[in-house]
Amino acid sequence: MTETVPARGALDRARAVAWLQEYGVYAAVVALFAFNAVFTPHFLAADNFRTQLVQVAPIVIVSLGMALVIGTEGIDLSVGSVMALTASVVALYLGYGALPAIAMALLAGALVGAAGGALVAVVGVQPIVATLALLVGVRGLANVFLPQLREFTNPTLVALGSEAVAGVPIVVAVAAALVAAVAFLVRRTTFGRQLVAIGGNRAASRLSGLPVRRVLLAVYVLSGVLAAVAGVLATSRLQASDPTSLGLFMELSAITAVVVGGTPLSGGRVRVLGTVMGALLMQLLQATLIKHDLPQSWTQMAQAVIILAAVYAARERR
Amino acid sequence: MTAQTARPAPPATTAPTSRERAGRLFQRHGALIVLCALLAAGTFAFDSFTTPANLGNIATASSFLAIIAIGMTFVIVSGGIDLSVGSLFALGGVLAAYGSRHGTLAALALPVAVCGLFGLVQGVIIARTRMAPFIVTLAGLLGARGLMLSLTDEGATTYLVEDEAFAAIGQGTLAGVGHPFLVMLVILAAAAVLLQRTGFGQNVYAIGGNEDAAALMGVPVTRIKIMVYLMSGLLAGLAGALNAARLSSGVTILGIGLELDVIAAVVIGGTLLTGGAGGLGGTIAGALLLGVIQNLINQIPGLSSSFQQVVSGVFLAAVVITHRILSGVRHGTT
Amino acid sequence: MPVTAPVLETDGVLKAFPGVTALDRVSFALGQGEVHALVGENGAGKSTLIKVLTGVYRPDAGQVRYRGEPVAFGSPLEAQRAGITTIYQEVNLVPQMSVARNLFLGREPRGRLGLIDFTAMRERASRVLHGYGIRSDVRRPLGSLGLGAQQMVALARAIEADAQVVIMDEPTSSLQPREVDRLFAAIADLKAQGRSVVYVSHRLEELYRVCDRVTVLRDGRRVHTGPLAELERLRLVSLMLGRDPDQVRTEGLTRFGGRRRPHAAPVLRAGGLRREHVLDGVSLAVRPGEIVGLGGLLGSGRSETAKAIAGALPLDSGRVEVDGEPVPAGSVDAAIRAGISLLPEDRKAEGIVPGLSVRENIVLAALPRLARAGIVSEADVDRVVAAFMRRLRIKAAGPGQRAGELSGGNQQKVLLARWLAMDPKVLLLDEPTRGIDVGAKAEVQALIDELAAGGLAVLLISSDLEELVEGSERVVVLRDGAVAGELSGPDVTEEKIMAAIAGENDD
Amino acid sequence: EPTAATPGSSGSQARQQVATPSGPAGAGCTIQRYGTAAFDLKTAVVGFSQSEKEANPFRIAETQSIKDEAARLGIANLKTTNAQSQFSKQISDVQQLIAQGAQLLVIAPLNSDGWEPVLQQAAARKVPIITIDRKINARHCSDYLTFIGSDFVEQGRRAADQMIKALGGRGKVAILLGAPGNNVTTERTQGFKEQIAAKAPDIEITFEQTGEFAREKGQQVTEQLIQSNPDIDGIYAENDEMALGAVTALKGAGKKPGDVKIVSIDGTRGAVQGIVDGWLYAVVESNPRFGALAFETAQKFLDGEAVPEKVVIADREYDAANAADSLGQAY
Ligand SMILES: Nc1ncnc2c1ncn2[C@@H]1O[C@H](COP(=O)(O)OP(=O)(O)OP(=O)(O)O)[C@@H](O)[C@H]1O
Ligand SMILES: Nc1ncnc2c1ncn2[C@@H]1O[C@H](COP(=O)(O)OP(=O)(O)OP(=O)(O)O)[C@@H](O)[C@H]1O
Ligand SMILES: [Mg+2]
Ligand SMILES: [Mg+2]
Repeated sequence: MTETVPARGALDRARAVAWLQEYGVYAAVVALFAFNAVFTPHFLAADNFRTQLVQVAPIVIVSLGMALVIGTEGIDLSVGSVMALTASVVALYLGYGALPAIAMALLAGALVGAAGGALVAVVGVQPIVATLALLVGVRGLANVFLPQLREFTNPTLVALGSEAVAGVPIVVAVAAALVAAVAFLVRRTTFGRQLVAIGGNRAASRLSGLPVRRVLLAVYVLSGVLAAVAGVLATSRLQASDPTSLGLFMELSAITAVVVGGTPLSGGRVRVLGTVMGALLMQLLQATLIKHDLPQSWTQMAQAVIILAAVYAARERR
Repeated sequence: MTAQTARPAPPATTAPTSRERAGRLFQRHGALIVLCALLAAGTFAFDSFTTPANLGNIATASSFLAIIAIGMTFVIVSGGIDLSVGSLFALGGVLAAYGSRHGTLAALALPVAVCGLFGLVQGVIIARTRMAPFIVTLAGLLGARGLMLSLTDEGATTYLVEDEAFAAIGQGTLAGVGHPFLVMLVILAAAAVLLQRTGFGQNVYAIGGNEDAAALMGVPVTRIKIMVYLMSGLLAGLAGALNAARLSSGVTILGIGLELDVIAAVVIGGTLLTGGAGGLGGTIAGALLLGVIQNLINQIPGLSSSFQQVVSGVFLAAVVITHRILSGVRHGTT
Repeated sequence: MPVTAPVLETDGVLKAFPGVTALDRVSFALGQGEVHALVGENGAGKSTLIKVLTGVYRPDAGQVRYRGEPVAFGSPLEAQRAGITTIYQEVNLVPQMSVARNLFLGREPRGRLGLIDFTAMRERASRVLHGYGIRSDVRRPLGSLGLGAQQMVALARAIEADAQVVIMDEPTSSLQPREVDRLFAAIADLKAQGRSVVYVSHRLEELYRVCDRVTVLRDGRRVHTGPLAELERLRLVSLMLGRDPDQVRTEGLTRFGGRRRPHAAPVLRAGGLRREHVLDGVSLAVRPGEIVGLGGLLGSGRSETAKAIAGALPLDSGRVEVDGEPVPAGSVDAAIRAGISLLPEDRKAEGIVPGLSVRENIVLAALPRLARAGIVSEADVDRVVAAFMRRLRIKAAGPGQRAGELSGGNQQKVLLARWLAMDPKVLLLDEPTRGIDVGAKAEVQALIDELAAGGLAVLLISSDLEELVEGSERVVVLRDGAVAGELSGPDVTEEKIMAAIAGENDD
Repeated sequence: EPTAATPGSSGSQARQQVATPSGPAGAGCTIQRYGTAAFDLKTAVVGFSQSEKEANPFRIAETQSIKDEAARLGIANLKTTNAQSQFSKQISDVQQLIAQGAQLLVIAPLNSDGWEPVLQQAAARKVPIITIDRKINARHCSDYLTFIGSDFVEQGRRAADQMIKALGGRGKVAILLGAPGNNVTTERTQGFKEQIAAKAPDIEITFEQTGEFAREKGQQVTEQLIQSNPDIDGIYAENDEMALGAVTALKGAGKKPGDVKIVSIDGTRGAVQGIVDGWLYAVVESNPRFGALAFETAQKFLDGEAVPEKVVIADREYDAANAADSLGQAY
């Protein structure tokens, strides 16, 4: 292809745009961080960073699953309810010890994911509706299993939520590990590649012999399990199972994180680190507004603006 | 050559199989069918169900959801989605109550104007920047609720409707039917004509079906999209105002999660979230359906509040699955 | 013929995309009442030029003039209002909407109160479409028509909106000969009424049938403009390819080698493929090293047959065997494992994953083979991709370019690569050279030949009779989803195929 | 009525100008004035509309006490609904109860305003309405019979008194607000602030953020709080859940019991236990056991006695002195 001189201008603009699409979120995080460093008292403190990371960890984990689902041109509204369900399942099985309880919780998450996946992949219901039904039903189920908040003192579980290894809170460590795992899954594995292709062109993927149904099913199961992990961590941090309010509106936070992180809702693309950054950005924003004691209404309006700005920067040009 | 020129189109598409016809029927009238079935079941099971009072309540209560769902139908047919309606519903209510101090007109104009503007802005952003409607209106959801809270000092202030005439719009009845329901019917009629019998409606379907093609066919995509979101915001605000008139106060805790109910109503009504297909009749049936379900669940004695949720979840799933299975033939599973 | 004052012209138009200059200061003039051919290899810039003319893209530099006035259409709508309508390369209509609504979108007949009058709309629609040979119910969703039928609707739509300039980007790529005739009749009418036509096509004989003048683009540059009649065919080709005529002459136009008559047992056997209303007991067999053509009219079910064999279309009954082994029906995966590969007809919807890179697109099907324990070996991928991009001469900024940005022809090559990477036993090609320039077309044909020579069994669906005849040892002709006849050896001629299609030889 | 001064009813005062022309507020309400035809509770259809899911101690205890009392009195026909925290649903619920022929309505309102449609239908059938734990802003004795519950403003004041005691009248205090737009939040905040301003000007309220009445939110907000305001002396949580969340946060930050004085409202067992453990300083009770009082009042009304506009229930207070032995009574 010929590259003539007058084309330069266009190309440079294109590069700038590409850069913004790629690193806009990172820039925003840095900017907000800088702002706080200057204007927020006691911000530059190890404890503070720990707090922010610990609080963002569950959101990050849920967002990972959400990112995968969105990559397949789907969406999973059930994640918040899954967290609630795991909370009550943990409480129910804690009698057998922490590990069995956690195992059961993850299983529960997997099952809900499988249900959603089956609705989407096998029956062919649109993801948003399928998972909407789960959003409503599963939270109800969580409350049926455990009518009200229940505290626990199981040392293992409490430790999981409050201890740290080598200065890194376990919660954060787990999140980091999962980020790495998912990043690897998306970049290097057949599954990851197929997932993205299916999101990019379902029909073509089918005709190319990709196991569309299996991949979709697996993706929703993964999302369910990740939500369950988040649910367990949040529960262990709270030192109580609270199926009523745990994970309320989590689906929205997760979707926000994913999209702000530069993953298009139209599917065909998954940005893992971007998603993490997206979650971090929203967390920092929340923290900033709380630390400066601004009212709820401000928080929401500010979030609205940030979301728009971030997505605008990262949007697909044509 | 005439031999083939006269060749009729392959039967595949002209003579639909009985299964296809069933599918098409369910696609169009599924919600209505289920609705009738439930009404019958309700009448049969509970004697306190098919009383004029009870049905009247359901109708009136569902009107607000229905009005919003009408706007949402336009949005979804155009291939978009509007998550901001719940917040706009609440905002509209507050503004109406506030405006009612300055008379009926203000009470109606203020919410419609502000929420309309809100929808307009969202529409402009979506249409001009091609950002995903889901995310833009998600921001709208937050923004509108934030605005509503800041107007009511974090929800502490509840403005009361001062204007009798305005309150009457929401509370009065005509021949035993609540005004809101009548208003809804009027809006429905107008919207149906707009969607089915005007160029605007055709364009909405075209954009939802294939946006790029529509653009190349000369459809003013940007303008149509903006108008669609404008309508949605406008109707959400109007519904909020009506509701405020009915409650004669601008309640600040309304509309949380309402957008999901509205979407459910539209989808149950047979409109595909993928856009380009669907209609208003189903939407209304869907809205009423949700009302009836809630009412029936209440009729069942001794059903714990948590179980009620499970039931509604299962029910929603059941409806969409039947839908999908029966109408699957049409937008092929293959 | 003398050229009157240009109706529509571009002056030094420049359009660059990331990595490629699609139009490099192109000047182009369309005369009043002329039919102007626009030709060039895939990626030459034809579609881009058209999109600049009709306001889809804004030129980075240069000027567009309409009736002598500088114009900058902001959108196709504005262009249409000004009297320029376009038929774009890929069918661009709304599949979910009815045929009639598609035909009249934007200019629906109005009744009382300015509301749309659907009865009138249907009547006019079926009247108009009859003229273009579409007999099917105009209330049916457009998507239920075959590609060709859809293309005819698009044509009708553009021509009926009585415009000054009608631009056609490869309008015949999915048309049957009979429909092509209708199209040319329509073009003649336009010309008679003094309207102008820009005509893009890779089918040279068509150009010579309808066009007055020709403009040749190569790599985004204009290399020639002039009367077509005076330009001998080989010269035109050499202009497009940028090679000298003798070279082209020696190499010939279609690249199919001489006939082979392999006698090995058929590798592919399909028997009694049946699906309500679409396929009615199609049976065929292909030997290794054999190219079997599949002929038929629009909607005769050729694509369906191919899809059925590839497991992409659920069947009511019928069996498919490879090397005598039955292939589990209705499973693409099983078919692929059995060694069957299908190059789908609709490149845009069923082939390319536009968002992914050329690289990812090529290895999409082969991924499992290029992975160990589910982990992809990038090295192997790179190797395969590099190999095929070289072998098929895929024109792209690099393996990393988004496949959606490639020109039609290059996308087709990418898809071919995807399937060759699976080294299949049976290759089903549905319109493999549709929308591909002479150069690429010859390459693809040569490739098919080479593959067959290499012992691959090929089933070739093509609306280009010349291609069918030159390419295939045997031709199976379908009519209304059933086999209407089979021709082999000397019987494989355009006339006999037409006869079989027309059903003139069955009594 | 004290609550008339709340921001919540800045409108409702205006409303009284249009709505209540005359009639002393406190005057009792008799069945004659209400115009209800007497009936027998045991055989009557009684409707109970709960506002939130029975998923927290307060709601569970509340619904339970209503059901138990009804059972004890042999009220055969008690119909209950739950609005799942959706106000529109609660309106529909109550309307449905009326349609089902409820002769007495016991309502735990999700919100104090916006009851017009219900009130109209109830009034038309002269169905007496008893609202519990939250009041309805409406006309006594024509719209509703009586309100039984706590005075949230008063609760706020008493919490303030405890905080003043805890801090010796000076220090920095943070407020964990309830869910925004909720009367309870509004009134508990207002009472607390009023009292602090009046009694202890040296106490500075440096921080107020919503914890949405939920433990997790309470924890998260507190974690942010102790980061940015390490010098905080006291935390006023508008319900126990948030207080307990705050405790978890303080533990996590390595604080010792009593480092930060926490005062909260509700009196759930967990909170009282918190006092025993030394993490909470005091808890003002908000008693959910309305059953007995509600039906008692209803019976009085049916027997022709005058029923006052509001029956404010006596809420107790838990602190270090009584926590241990009253643990049993906490719900
Ligand atoms: N939207 C786009 N983004 C980036 N590159 C593009 C885009 N559209 C076209 N191109 C590139 O510009 C060049 C010209 O493309 P164009 O579609 O005009 O070729 P063409 O002559 O129409 O080819 P064909 O005959 O295959 O249709 C090609 O190299 C193509 O890859
Ligand atoms: N002219 C038409 N009228 C109505 N339906 C048609 C027409 N052409 C195609 N179809 C639909 O498409 C189906 C098969 O078309 P298809 O395109 O597969 O046939 P084909 O032989 O592959 O023709 P081509 O591949 O050239 O489009 C038919 O069963 C029919 O449903
Ligand atoms: Mg082209
Ligand atoms: Mg075909």
